[in-house]
Amino acid sequence: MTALLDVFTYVAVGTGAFFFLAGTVGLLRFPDALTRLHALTKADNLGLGLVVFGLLPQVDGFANGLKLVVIWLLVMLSSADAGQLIARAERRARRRDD
Amino acid sequence: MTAFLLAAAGFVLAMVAAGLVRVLRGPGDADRLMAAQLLGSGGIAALLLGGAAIGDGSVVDVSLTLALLAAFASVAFVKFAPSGDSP
Amino acid sequence: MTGPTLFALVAAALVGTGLYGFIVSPSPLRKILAFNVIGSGVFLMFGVIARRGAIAGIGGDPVPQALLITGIVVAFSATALAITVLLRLAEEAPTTTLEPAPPRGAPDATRTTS
Amino acid sequence: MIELFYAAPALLILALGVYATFARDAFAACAGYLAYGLLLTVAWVQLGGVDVALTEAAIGGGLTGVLLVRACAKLPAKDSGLRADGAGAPIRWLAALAAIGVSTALAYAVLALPVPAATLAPEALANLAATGVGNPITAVLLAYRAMDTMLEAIVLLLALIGIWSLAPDRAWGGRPGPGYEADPHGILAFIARVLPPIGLVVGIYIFWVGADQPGGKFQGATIVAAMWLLTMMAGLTDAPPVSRRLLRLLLVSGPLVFVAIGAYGAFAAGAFLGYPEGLAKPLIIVIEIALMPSLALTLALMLAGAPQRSAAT
Repeated sequence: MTALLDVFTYVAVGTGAFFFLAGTVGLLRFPDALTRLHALTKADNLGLGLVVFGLLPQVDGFANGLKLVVIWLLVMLSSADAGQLIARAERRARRRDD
Repeated sequence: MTAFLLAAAGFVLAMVAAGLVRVLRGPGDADRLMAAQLLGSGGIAALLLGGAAIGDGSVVDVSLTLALLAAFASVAFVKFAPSGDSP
Repeated sequence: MTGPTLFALVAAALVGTGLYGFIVSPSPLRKILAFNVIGSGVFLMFGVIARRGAIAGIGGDPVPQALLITGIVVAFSATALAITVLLRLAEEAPTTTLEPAPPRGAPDATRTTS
Repeated sequence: MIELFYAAPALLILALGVYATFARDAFAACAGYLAYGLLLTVAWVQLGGVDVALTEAAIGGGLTGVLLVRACAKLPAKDSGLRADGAGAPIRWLAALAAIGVSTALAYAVLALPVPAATLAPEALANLAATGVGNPITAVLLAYRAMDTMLEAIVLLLALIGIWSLAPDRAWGGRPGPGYEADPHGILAFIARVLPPIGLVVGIYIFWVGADQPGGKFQGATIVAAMWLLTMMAGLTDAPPVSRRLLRLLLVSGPLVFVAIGAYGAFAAGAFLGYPEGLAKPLIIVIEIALMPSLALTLALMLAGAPQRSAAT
């Protein structure tokens, strides 16, 4: 059972790390701010989400697991909001430039 | 397991470091904000991985604080950014 | 090289960086920022010293660590006061930069050259 | 890879410190400083200072970053940008020389530190049982070196008085800040409604676990202060007029309780801030509970700044 959970951790954390890679590559390579924002939210939500998911079997106690999930939810909440706010600021800036 | 978790933390930090090039280069304020955002979630992920690796449960509390304050800071940064809402 | 030693060298470099920026920057806001960089360099160095005092079962010497917490909070309050002074100055004065004003005796000369 | 975990933050911190100091654009420098604070948090965990990491996460990155970016927004760009012609060449050379000299001396001093390192950790742990708290850092802050913490609370209060005293005459006793407005159905208002309840719980939790685990009143109070400021920025609440009596009472109550317990110690335990045997833990908890709201208010109002509007508005 423990070995199975460890495999789960390896896979989930590894996939999460991959999404951080994807987010960074997108942030660096995509052509404009709005597409870069798209790449960033993948790293935020999926990358951190999978890392949290993978760590769940490794923490002891229900409270610590709950805290991990709360962290993920908080980051999703704030990144979704910040993403909207950043996109709106970008749109305003573009309208001003036109 | 410990080595794997530490390596994963190091990898995420390295990714974040690469993403920071956006903070340095810009060109727009939006890009700088995004890179700071990526650093927030990447930093939290690295802390969680490192904390699990060294077996220190209280690192989770640091991540929790970081998640809240990063949310506050990113909202404030967008609000006060030159291209954002006028304060 | 061990991790703490690397951090100590980085801290020493940060103090130097901040000091240089603090002296040459003409903008008070940037001086405050540079001062915070100096401060965090000092804190980091003190943190390395705390780490060196670690014994079994405890991550570092708690006395310097407690002083660090006090230091970070006091540095914040000093920064907040400095920023408020700066913002008030900006309300009253046409500019807040500390660049030397043009020589008083020859205002016309500077005007024609610019 | 494991070395990377240690080396990456150290080098990144250096790069961001340099960037925050030398970036042309002031807003970029502030964004760099925010990132810098986040990375310092990671560094503190690696250096075994989880309590310090909490403080850095809350204050160093969060509050200071917001303070700087708010100043950035209010100052004209030409005042805060860096220009190549800022200082003359001789001054630059002298400054560079001074900076390199200081850095070299510090690096030398650190490398020459004695081995084994001097430490007070065994003493701190040996007397931990007498204080009744489980976190040695809390024991240092509130028992061994309680005087520092008391003076710190007073320093914060003095800084706030200094900030308030910068108000123009017409606004004296009025409300700090410009009175932010935002769309009441917008995203800012949404997050300012959802986040603060969670933040309040987390803040009080961090405060409460401080007795036995990393955490404490400063960190908890900072989280609570940030949540209050968030509702202010979204226009949901307004900063109170600084002349309000209840506000002033709350601000001084924490330090006053601290001083009063110190004086009681002088009478009951033979030394100012000494705790009578067996009463240490309850008295520490009373001080912490009294300080928490005072600190949260002080930190939030420091960030709100000098009063700008008369109390009537």
